[in-house]
Amino acid sequence: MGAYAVTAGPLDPAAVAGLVARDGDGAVATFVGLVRDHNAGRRVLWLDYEAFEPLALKAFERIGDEAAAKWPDVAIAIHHRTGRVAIGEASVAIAAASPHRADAFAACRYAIERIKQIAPIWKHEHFEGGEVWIEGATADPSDERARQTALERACT
Amino acid sequence: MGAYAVTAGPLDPAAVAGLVARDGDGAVATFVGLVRDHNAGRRVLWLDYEAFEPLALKAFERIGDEAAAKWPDVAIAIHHRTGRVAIGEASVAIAAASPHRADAFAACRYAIERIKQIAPIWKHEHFEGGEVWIEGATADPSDERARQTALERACT
Amino acid sequence: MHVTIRLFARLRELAGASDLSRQLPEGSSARDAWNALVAEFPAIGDYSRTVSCAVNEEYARLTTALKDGDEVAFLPPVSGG
Amino acid sequence: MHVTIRLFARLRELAGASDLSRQLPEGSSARDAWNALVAEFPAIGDYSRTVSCAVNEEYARLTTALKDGDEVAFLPPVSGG
Repeated sequence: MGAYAVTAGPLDPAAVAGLVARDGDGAVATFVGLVRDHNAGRRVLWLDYEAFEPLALKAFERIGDEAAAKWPDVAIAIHHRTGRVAIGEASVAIAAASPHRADAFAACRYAIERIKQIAPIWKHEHFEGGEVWIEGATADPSDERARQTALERACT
Repeated sequence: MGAYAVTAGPLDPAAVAGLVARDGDGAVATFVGLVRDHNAGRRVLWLDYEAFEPLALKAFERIGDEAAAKWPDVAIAIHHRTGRVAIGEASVAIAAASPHRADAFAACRYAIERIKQIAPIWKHEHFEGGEVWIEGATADPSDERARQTALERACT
Repeated sequence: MHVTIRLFARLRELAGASDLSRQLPEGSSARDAWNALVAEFPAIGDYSRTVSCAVNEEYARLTTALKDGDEVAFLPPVSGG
Repeated sequence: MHVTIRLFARLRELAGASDLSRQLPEGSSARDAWNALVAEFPAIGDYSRTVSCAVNEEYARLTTALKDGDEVAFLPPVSGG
């Protein structure tokens, strides 16, 4: 798989990290999102992820480009899972490599914040006693205020 | 290997991440330090890492305790390599798991900053034309100003 | 003109379809397509303030004018990660 | 009293030894042990302001009083990670 992927199979965070590191890099920061056994007081059984795949891939690419504009030495990879994901399994894996650790951490955090803002992906939570579609942000890649929030959370 | 390790063999970042995640965790942030092919204008050939192993393990434990005091829901693991490490290989692998991503990122960043401040480990850089011991911080775990710097870099 | 409409997640469930073919007057915008959809499936009306859209697999504004053959996707608030 | 001295990294190379056994006067501090070492190996004197120490595998201040049988480690500035 390439740097950006949406896949129904299990994610391999180590493989995602392996996609980004070059010989000049001293730091790889990764983020793995896991399905938790609880959410908002509910006992979660599993999540079903749905994606608008071609647009999700473009969103990841856009996030990578945004990161490259901000941190020119950083290389990023993003893999997101779809379909049923069990408790403890990875729903998303992000890796950011850079000569220096500050940029790797910042770009990795930025990427997960932006994914939550603009990736056309939805989680359908199945909990003890029911199910609910989780709805977060209205996806708008051109919303500069949202982008600013992501940059702030990336600690820049 | 346990959560804290100093080892002469290759590091396995995925295994380090596997040590920390529990069913209530939604986020695992990892940091892997890689040997770069250049440093301060020199073409690096390899690094030799030397550690005062029993004290290094205690330093990792201390760092884990400091992180647990600051972020009670975070679990941390730290593995550091010793001996000869080639370009592109991992010298250190850190994982921080938490129900929420902000704490996982912060604790992971805090850990690498503290390792650089207080872990009794030294890198002996072999570069094209010579070798040099890299010397960073005077190790002083009780230096509160250094700890403050680490917290600031962790974006807290 | 003829457009394909794609719906995701809870919008898909409320409308009971993930793909729809609809005729729209020439010059319709994505918002016009949305409003026609709300008339057809009133249950999705709650999303009028929060829906995003993509035209031909690119994010677009609701004011975007549609052309014959376009695919317009309506996206409820996202929750990836 | 008798103490074991451990040296690391460049200190080890400058002194040409990683482990040393030395007799020190009763009541000596880690700093006294260091100063005796500097007298013996003048090349390490540059580290007097930046050296850290550990006594019996725990970080300690240079003012720490040593006891017979203690192990004192002298650590140049660290560079792990």
